[in-house]
Amino acid sequence: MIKILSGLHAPDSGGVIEIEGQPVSFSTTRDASRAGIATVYQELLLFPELTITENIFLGHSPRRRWGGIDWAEARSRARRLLDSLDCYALDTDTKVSTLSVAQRQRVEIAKALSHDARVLIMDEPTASLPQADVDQLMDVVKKLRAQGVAIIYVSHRMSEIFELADRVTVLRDGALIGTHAIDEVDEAKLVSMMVGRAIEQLFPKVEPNIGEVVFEAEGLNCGPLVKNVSFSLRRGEILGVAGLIGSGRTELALALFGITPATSGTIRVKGKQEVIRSPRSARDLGIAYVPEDRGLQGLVKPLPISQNISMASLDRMTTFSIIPFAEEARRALAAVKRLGVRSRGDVHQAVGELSGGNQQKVVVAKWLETQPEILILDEPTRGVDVGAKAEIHAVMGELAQKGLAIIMISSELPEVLGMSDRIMVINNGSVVETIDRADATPESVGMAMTAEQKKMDAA
Amino acid sequence: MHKIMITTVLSMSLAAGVAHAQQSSWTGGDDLPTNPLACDGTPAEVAAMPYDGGTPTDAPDRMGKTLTVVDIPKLVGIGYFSATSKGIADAAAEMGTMDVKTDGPTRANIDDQITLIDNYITSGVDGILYAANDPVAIAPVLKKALAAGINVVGYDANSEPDSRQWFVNQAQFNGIAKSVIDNLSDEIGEDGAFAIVTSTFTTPNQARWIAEMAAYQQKCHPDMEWLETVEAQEDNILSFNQANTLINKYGPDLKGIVGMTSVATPAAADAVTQAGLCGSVAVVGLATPNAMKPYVEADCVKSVVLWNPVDLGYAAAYVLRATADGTLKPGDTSVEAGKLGELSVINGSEVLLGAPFVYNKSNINNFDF
Amino acid sequence: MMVAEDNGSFGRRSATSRAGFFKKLYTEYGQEIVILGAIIVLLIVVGSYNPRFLSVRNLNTIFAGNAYIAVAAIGMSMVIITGHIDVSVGALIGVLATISGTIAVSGYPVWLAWLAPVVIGAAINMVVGILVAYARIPSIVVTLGMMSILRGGLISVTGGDWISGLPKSFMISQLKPFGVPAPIYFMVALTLLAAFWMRYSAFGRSLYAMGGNAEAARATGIPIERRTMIVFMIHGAFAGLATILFATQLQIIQSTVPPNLELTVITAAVIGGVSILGGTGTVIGSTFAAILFATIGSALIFTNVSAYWLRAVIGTLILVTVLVDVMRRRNKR
Amino acid sequence: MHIRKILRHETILAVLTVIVLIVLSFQSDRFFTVDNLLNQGRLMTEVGLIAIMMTFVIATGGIDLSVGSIVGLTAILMGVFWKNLGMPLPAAMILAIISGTLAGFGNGVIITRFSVPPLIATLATLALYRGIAEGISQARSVRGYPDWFYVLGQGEFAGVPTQLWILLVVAVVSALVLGVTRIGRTVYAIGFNEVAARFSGLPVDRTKLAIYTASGFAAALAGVIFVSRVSTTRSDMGTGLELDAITAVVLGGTSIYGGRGTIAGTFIALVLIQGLKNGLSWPALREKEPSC
Repeated sequence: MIKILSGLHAPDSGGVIEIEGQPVSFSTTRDASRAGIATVYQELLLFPELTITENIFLGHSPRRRWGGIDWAEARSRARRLLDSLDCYALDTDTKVSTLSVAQRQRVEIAKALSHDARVLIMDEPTASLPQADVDQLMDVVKKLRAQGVAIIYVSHRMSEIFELADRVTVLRDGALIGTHAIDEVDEAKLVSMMVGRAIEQLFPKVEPNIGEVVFEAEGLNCGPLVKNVSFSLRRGEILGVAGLIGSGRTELALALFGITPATSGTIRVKGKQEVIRSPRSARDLGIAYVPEDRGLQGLVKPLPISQNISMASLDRMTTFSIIPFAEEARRALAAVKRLGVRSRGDVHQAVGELSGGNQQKVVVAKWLETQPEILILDEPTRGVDVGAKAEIHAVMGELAQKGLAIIMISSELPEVLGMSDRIMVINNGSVVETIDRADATPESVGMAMTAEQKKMDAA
Repeated sequence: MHKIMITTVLSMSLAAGVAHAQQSSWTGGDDLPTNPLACDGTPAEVAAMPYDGGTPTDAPDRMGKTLTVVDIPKLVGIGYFSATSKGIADAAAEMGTMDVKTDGPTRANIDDQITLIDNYITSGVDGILYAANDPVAIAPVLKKALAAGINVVGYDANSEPDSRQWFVNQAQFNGIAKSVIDNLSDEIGEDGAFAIVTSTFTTPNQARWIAEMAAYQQKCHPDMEWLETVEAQEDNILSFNQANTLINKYGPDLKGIVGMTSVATPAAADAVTQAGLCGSVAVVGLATPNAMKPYVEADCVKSVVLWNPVDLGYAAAYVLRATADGTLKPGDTSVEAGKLGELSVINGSEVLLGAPFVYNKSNINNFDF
Repeated sequence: MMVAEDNGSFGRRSATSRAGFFKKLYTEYGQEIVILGAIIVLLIVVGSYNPRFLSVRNLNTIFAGNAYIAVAAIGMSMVIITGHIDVSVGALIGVLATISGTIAVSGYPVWLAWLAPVVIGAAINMVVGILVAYARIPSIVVTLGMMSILRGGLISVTGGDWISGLPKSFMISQLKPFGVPAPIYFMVALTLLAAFWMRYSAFGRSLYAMGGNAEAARATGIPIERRTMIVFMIHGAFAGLATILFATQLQIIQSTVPPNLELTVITAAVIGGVSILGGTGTVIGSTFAAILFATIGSALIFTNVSAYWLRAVIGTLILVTVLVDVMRRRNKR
Repeated sequence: MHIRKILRHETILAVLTVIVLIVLSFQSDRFFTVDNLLNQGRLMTEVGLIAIMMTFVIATGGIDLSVGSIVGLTAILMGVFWKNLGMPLPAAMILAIISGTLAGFGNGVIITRFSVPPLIATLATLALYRGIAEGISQARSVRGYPDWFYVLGQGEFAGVPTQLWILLVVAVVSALVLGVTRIGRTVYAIGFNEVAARFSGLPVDRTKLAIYTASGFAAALAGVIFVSRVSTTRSDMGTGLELDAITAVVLGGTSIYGGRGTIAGTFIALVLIQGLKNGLSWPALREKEPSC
């Protein structure tokens, strides 16, 4: 839908797009931007090796009289755009590869605005942002709205919708479900429109069944973002890890999983001291990791579901390295049924053709095949629709119930609060606080996440 | 940054180390025994040798019949082998009883050449003419051709004798060597210093000539100084650059450059011309006349040594015809080769084209290849 | 990777200071500086071993000797930056040289003999570009095929005859304005022009975008197909310009494909810092690399390193350059 | 079935190959003879061995340009070990093959340990290995091997050229390894998405290292067979072989971007190329043959 509006894909048949009463049709993104439509995509489409200015003005840079790019003018215009988005500190000559996700998104918006857009489409702009940045983004969006820019804001997050929207349109499986003025609907109604059925709640937290300690880390260090981290994890427990993006949450997971092994500190699994050097040694200790970036790290998209599911446990299935294909398909089928993966047909469909939520379930299935005892979930519901989100949460609860220890890293505060038994807050690579479920409130966790930061900002 | 410097310096010193280890005078010749001719040109006493070539198995009687022949030079697309092919075609047209096709690898590659010959054996030809990229490597496939009853004659570059019937020798290695060194010493004097530009050290003919040249120079012009030999592939700009570098390196000490191929010699001549050193640095070498005409006419190059490749091809075609007809048999001492007249048999199974030919300003315009 | 700089929401970066300027220069042009350093070190080391190495004449030989490779590597760099490759460039230069020479000796004006290789080079590579961009055949496959066609065609058409009797006015490479060989002017001017174009034109910048992230480039509205085709055409035109330098250096033209030329050109581009995966690099580096090769070749003769070891030394140097580059990139992170 | 999807290219190629072979056999009655076909098999062995291992390399999204140079290096080392160092020939053969394998291992180390892109790494070793071969050989060639050695390259076993047996065994084993084993699956996973393969705990570096080593081994084996076939050793052996092998692999349907490809495809492409090389040498000649 978004891709048609922005001209990335042409509509298959019919349909007229009108702008200010004029019917228009775009076959390219260039047509769309000429018509005043600009888009901020869900996956940020920036060029890491180019600078901020270059990214913003790629394709429509200000020119000098002889046709060359007027870098001075481009820089000052980029400066003004960034300033209008409250990014006073960002140097316009910085390479995008060195920016954080939030910063990149600001560049994306600046890029969209540089087209003098009258219609701005924002596709899940907060999917990858921590809460503090979401608030800032809300302010920016409101500011733009006040300037007379029409905004199509695509989001799964209810709070944002209610905070920003004047009208809301619900789409499901490519069909229009309905459009309402915002004051005609409430959250429950929207959710039921979105998933087609009422959902009791998004976070089906079941009573935990917590057992003995299975995992202990003491004084872990790895690079600048894992500093002297110690914690323990019990059987059946869900340990939420909260922290801003770039606070070292993922780095900790990567160290635990052996992608970038810890440089010092000790790890005990079931009381026995172990060294984790590689993902394989982590797996053999019963540790599984569902990574942050599903498309890049989690799945081999062109390969079928069955092969993706068997990927992490392949060597346990084979004899003399030979793959038992029937067994592989059978196990994949069982896993697909268990987790409710909806595919077009059988397990031989390529994973890339599935929706985000179903892809995520395949990644989870892959790791469950390794019979893990400790499951690390990094942003398990990023880019997943509400229905699948609830299902994934249900699966988490079920697994914990069965005695799995789960570490859940999430940027969504409601998710952390809703699912965790304990919440470990990480800030700038160190554990600042561990809060029990009973004591956790959005305020207490949010404070811990940003406490250090505010001190720095003040300085 | 300093790490880079250290690495670079290290590799440089490594290179310098190798350099010192390699200081000993080294010419680029092969390690086969040499046989320099007498300095005054007295023909060497040639002991008669018994025929050491091969014989085709159950060859049909081809007397007077039209022969289907394939000519497989080292590579196609260079002037030299275009000239030999022309000679072969001329002879075939003159005889009227030979269908010849030239087909060779596009680079001087032993494997490609072997594969080609193999294919032609299966496709069924009466005769094969070849110029070998490697004397040993080509032998098995030629033996296979003999076993299939095909007449096999080599020219320009030989193979092991028993893998072919006859080889047309354009000029003996020691003869070429003598001619080159004698011409060079005439131009640069008995105490002149010179350097060599060759294609690659693995090219057999060039390596052989260089070895013979070194031996002859030691024997007959001991005071001349052999500075060094550089490689320049079959690449004219690289040859030009290498020749330039030699000029720059030795400055006025360098009196002569010898080019070993039709690519290197004109490039060396151009380097001398563009350096404005015509007359003070002599260029002598092996090359086809067309490539050398501009330099010979400009008086920058006085002598170019080569046989006549058109004649070489022409003779090879006649030898093949005579072999197929049975008029050239083992033990014969000469063979009739059309307009070239009688050619003599040497070394058991080789037909000698004659003495090397020296092109100069007075005769170079009579040749077009 | 990126997180190191991030301290919460928006990073703070101090304005670029003077010390930062050199640091920035180094991060931006690290590879170019490494190669330039290698050239300078070689010149100093070998020059102290044999002062003639640094004579004006020898420096001219070094800098002019590989000028045609440097010019061809400019176009090759653009192709590689957009994420493609061309292995047919050696054969193309061979063909264009023959065409140019034939025109020159046939009595047409020399400017036509100079123009023809540029235009025909662009035209031939337009075909390659169309097959790569619109038919979506991998460039290595297309150019492997084109290489065979050009090689085969050249041999069957010319039969290997040399072209001689070229008019004196055709020999532009032999000119020496102010004592400096003309190819050096060409090399410097074309390199600067291309570097300038790639830095300051929207088209030039978009090449990096296409090589770095084609999908995103499409979303930005860059007409990828057309630009890919045009990049191949520009590359063909640069091959044509390289041909002019190549064909007018000597009084004769050898109508064959120079051996291994494509490999030398690709190596120059890659060593020059153009990432073979696309998206980064500058043409200044590839020109430096071409000069480095000439410097090494000359240095080997001057230091009496047996030519038998020449290729081993060049291979080692390439490997060292690449490894140093990899280390540098790693440290940067 | 996904198997069908993968095989589609191979099927088209196979049909094309059959058509070409039929057309060629009409061109000359000597084409479709057992002798000729076996002989063609002999000629394609070296490039075949290399292309089969190259299929693995390209399927991981890599490339190995140094194989031709490894052929030359192995040949030279075998000659030097035997002639100059006086080793028994079997020992020299084995040692030379080990050296060639080590050269491939070197490629693997540079690529995995130092994360140098394969194209650049093997471009460098292409020059380096050939350079070492030239440096060691000093342009001297080694000849005069004992007769038993030629069995490998010129002899027959059960009526079929010896080296063709080797090629067939290597092809079948490789097809199985790539098709039904964990190693093959890992290769495809790396080719499609190396990061995900690493995050799935697959032995990415180890597999790549093994593949480049195997590529070196195949080139080394090809080198020894080559020497046996042409009875001499030269440092310029195998020049340009890498392009022939890559052509066969790519024509055989292996994606140059990695992830897709089969040994069957490579093998059919090899047959097609060899058939064309062989067949196309004749028609022109036939035109000049007296008509009957």
